[in-house]
Amino acid sequence: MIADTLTSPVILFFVLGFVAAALKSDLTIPEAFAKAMSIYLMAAIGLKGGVEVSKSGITPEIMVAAAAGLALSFLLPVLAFALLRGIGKLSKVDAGAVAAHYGSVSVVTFVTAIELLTGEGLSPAGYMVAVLALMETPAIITGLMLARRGESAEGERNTTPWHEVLTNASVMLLVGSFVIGAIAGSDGFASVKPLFDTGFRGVLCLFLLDMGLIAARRLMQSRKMTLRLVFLAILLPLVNGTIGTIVGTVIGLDIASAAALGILAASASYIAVPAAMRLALPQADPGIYLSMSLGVSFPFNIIFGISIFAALAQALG
Amino acid sequence: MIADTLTSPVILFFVLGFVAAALKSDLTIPEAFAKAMSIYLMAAIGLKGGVEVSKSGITPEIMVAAAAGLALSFLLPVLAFALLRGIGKLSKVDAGAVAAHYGSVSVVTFVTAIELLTGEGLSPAGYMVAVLALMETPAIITGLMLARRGESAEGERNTTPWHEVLTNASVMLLVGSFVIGAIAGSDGFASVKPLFDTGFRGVLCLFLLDMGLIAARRLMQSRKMTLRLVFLAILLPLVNGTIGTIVGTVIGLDIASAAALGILAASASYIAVPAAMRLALPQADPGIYLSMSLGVSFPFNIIFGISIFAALAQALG
Amino acid sequence: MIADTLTSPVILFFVLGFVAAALKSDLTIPEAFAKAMSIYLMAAIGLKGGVEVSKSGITPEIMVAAAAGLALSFLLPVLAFALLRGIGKLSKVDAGAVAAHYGSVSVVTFVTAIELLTGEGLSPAGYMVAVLALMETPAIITGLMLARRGESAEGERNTTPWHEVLTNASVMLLVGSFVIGAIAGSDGFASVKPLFDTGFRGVLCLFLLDMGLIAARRLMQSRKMTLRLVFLAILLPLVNGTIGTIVGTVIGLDIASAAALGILAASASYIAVPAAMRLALPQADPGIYLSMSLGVSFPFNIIFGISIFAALAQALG
Amino acid sequence: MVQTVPRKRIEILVDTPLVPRIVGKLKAVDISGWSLIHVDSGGGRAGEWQHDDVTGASAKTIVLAIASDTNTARLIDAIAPLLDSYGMLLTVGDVQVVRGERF
Amino acid sequence: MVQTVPRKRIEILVDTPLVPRIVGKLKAVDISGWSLIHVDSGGGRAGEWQHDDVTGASAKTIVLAIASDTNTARLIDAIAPLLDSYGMLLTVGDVQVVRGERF
Amino acid sequence: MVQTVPRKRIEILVDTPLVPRIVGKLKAVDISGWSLIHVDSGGGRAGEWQHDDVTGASAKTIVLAIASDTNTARLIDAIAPLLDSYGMLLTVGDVQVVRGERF
Ligand SMILES: Nc1ncnc2c1ncn2[C@@H]1O[C@H](COP(=O)(O)O)[C@@H](O)[C@H]1O
Ligand SMILES: Nc1ncnc2c1ncn2[C@@H]1O[C@H](COP(=O)(O)O)[C@@H](O)[C@H]1O
Ligand SMILES: Nc1ncnc2c1ncn2[C@@H]1O[C@H](COP(=O)(O)O)[C@@H](O)[C@H]1O
Ligand code: NA
Ligand code: NA
Ligand code: NA
Repeated sequence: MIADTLTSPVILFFVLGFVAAALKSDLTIPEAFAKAMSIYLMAAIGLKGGVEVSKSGITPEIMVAAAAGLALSFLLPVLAFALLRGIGKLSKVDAGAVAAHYGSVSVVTFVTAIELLTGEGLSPAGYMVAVLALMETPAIITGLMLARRGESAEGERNTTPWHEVLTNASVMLLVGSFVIGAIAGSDGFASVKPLFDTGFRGVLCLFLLDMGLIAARRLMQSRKMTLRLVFLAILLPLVNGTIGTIVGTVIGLDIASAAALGILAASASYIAVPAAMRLALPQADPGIYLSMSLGVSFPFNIIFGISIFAALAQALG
Repeated sequence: MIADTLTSPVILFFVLGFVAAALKSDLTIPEAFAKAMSIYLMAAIGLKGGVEVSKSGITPEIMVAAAAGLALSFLLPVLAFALLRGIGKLSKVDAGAVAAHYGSVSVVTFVTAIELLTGEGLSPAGYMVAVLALMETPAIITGLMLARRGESAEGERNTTPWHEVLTNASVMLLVGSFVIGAIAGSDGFASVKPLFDTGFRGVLCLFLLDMGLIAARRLMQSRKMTLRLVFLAILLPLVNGTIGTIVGTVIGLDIASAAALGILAASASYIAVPAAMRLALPQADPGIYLSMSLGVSFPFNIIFGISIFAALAQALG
Repeated sequence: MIADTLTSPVILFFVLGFVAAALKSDLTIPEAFAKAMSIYLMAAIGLKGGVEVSKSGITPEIMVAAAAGLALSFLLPVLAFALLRGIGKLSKVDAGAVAAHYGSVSVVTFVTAIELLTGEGLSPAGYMVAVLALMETPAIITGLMLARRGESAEGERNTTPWHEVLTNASVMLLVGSFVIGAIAGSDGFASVKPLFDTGFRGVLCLFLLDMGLIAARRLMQSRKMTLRLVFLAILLPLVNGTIGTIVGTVIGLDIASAAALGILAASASYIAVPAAMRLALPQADPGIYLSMSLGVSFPFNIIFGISIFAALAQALG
Repeated sequence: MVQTVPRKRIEILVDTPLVPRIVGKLKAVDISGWSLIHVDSGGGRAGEWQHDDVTGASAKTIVLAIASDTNTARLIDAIAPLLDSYGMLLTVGDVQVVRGERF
Repeated sequence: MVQTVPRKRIEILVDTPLVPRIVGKLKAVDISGWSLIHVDSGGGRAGEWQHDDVTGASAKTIVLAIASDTNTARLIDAIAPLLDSYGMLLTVGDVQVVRGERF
Repeated sequence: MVQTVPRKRIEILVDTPLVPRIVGKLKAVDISGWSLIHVDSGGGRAGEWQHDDVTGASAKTIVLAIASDTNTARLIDAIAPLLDSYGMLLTVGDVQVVRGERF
């Protein structure tokens, strides 16, 4: 699959962005356009997932996958925290913040995986979109608990921003369009399919062009990355993704969905979690968690991770 | 029809936006993206209307519909003004400003109505786009006259911003693309149809998502809405829409076009008229007219009004 | 062809924009939307060109066309410089800056030409996209040399911004998506074709609407345009375009590609070159070069130039 | 050291639709230039607003102008009557301008 | 000439996600209004940032508020403890405000 | 009350393509940080411009920097020779900075 991946326009546009930024080109994607594309992508996968679930109904399999996703998001940060403290030499606060990112998920990594897997004839189940939405937030709670363990409540105590976390934009949009897809069903979806289905892969190309630019700029502008942290930003996706793929296989998901769960586990948040950390742990250094998740793990997952966990799921399944 | 309406993705996305804003989610649509979508929607309906008229030519029916639209836009503010003074207890200036909004029209309400009506097999005539454009401005003149009646010209007299009103963006764009559609005809339109026709409904979904967010935020942030004003913001669409539908039926429009005229009459401007009022009546309170038209009447028309006037047109027709 | 051109939606939208700005309408296209469209257009033509070349392979014909494009871009500024000094009465610095614009190319003029020519059954070869990319920068070097000839290096010497010029956004994007198209080939392109092919012409309409607005505003707000300069801004495209078309015919290009080379030669840059001039020749007056290329030559080429060089290529071919 | 001259830095926060009127006033009192600064959102006694709420009518912009004392005084006199109905906010600060003779 | 009053012009450069917290502090000390100015990018000891890098978490915004001396002093006291962990930059300048009684 | 220190608030309005050059000058004189403020449009003797006119070459940006008196003087000396050809506008005002020792 890796050969197919590397000649897919989706991935090639990501590489183009990365190279352009590395050459210090002035190519940039306007912020509003990038946000528009990400809103489009989330609405589209939400709708498609909902439409599929409207056909199957809510099955026990869905409940099990949801529970597995929640459990992974809650627990993966614990292992990550240990590695970040031990190998990464990070402070408790920074390690907790980073761990939260790796327990949570990246929507774009998931969307890219769906496209690439589907291109290989491996379509993950529609309900995986719901699992994606469920996995966004639990890791934040675990990460904050780890960061604050043993901390005495002195000064202005920063409380967990429950409200911001639970109503964050991507959760609202994913869950909302999932529900809309489920209500509208195939018939209702038909009328909006030309926009949300036909154009999807092309938009993903342009969005990954931007992500390539951003990932490379983040890497180059960062002053906080040590070799240890780069190593961890590759190790953590490998470890988490392997755990996720195994869990997916064990609970009986089909091969494609098990691979998707692996990729969700491997992926690291770079929108919802950083925003929450800025509010709840302002003393944690954004230079560390953003550089790791956006600058290293995101490119790694897009280019290698997806193929790796697809292969693993096939080997196990 | 109301049941179909409420399970249409178009309306469900509006509801999603409304709910997200009510929950104080940080979901927002970038301004540039929203403007891009509204430019797209106006160009698309203008083109489609023009192409249809290129087939039929300019018929007496079109002239009658245009005259009816002009008359409604000129006269509806008079009734609205009386109600706003009497029931709403508004000052003359505020009542005039609000009346202008209700005499004018909302492009998005019209576009949504076209989509929903067409989904029910009720396609309004293509020339209704021209009627829409004609109805945008006359109400501004009436509203300003009502607001200024008996006012002595003291201090810096704010003159009617004729130029701004006549060349406002949506009039230019609607009329311009209508003319382009009429010149290009079906053949010329064919080459741009994939963009302007196929994607239309999907874009409308995302645009209404934004409108839901905006309407709810407007309602929540407003400090000017009294119960009386909320009541009027529902009464005025009902009254104006009923008048519009009756007029449409009486002058002999087909059922779908009569319903569309009703919806135009019921809808209230929230772009062109507020901008004109800010210039011509700066002392009128934007908190009132924007909250009424955008916060209450817009959602009411989208969710209920369209179905109501469709039913009325069918009952009368 | 000129009659077809003038009733094509693509051109009519340009005219609409021009008229709206001339009437001082407040119609504007958000900057982010315009940039998004230009990124889309460049990615789309790059991809399509690359896919075509992936079929033909790199032929001697391509090498010859590339060499001709490079030579034109290097040499056309010399003639332009003479005319700008002689007829235009410009200072050496201003004449050099303007000459660089006319030696370089305008991507949008090229894209519009491709659409209009293809509509007439005259499809230029796919590799012309590569020629376009090659022609962007050499003119900058010639222009700077002309502007600085005999200049003593006093004060803060402004060096040629090599890096900015070679990695400028449009070169990166055109070359990058050309390469992606060549790697992905027809099969890889199929999956992204709905976005990059089907919607192309419609997007071009909206983009030219914006270009019409911008060209007219530039003309109206400029305080630097003399009649001589307006005259030159029409003469230079005619001269350069004629040279380009003849060269294309002489080196054996098919009629459509010879016309395309003529249009490339006729077109003037208004993005890459102005940015480079601002850096390398800050004392040159942007009011002159932008008003000439964007305010006069661009509209002239879109409305007349394309048809003229198509007719010339047919007459010669 | 390079010579600087004292000038006024005028900031006018105003409804975006009214900006052309303010620019007209600036020109009328011979202030030679202005720049419009993008304001994303804000709040005050009349509630909150965001730039991105489709209806441009509630957006606000900052008109920034550097001017001499005399022109500043003339501008204030010209604009003051409009302050209430237009809901403007007008502040004037002191700055040093390099090569500022042209303002 | 029109009457002006002296006020403080407070500028707080802060991470965009933290803006609601700062606005909360402004309200808490009775400052009646604020405006958010759009910052495109910047750089400092922690490296550079751009507004357009998908993750809103690294964007910054300027909170602008005009306030009386008293309220300004109260705000500074309220915000100072946060300055380090929030990575803020707080400046206060003097301005004259026309019809400024309401601030 | 919290301690404040006096600093200079430098505002440089400059063509967007030239911003990297200005930032280079800031770094050269040891000014530790800067922020770029978004300017939508403007007008002056050379006519008017809008940010949204495809050719980035006519857009302008404000470079904002807080600096000590010494660094400010060095910056002015470094930038002054460019003012004319670059069409820049450079203003310097006084502000109080909270926890400003690092500037
Ligand atoms: N003290 C202030 N400082 C900065 N901006 C203000 C201030 N007061 C009001 N504003 C701005 O002016 C707008 C209108 O204020 P108001 O008329 O009080 O609602 C607000 O939404 C803010 O954008
Ligand atoms: N007095 C001023 N105050 C604020 N901005 C100015 C002033 N003069 C010029 N500008 C800005 O600088 C740009 C170029 O000015 P000019 O060189 O006079 O055309 C204008 O378009 C404005 O954006
Ligand atoms: N001296 C300064 N003047 C203006 N903005 C600054 C200054 N120092 C820092 N900033 C802004 O604050 C951000 C964070 O600064 P720092 O914590 O030094 O990395 C920078 O990216 C700039 O946007
Ligand atoms: Na994860
Ligand atoms: Na109406
Ligand atoms: Na050329």
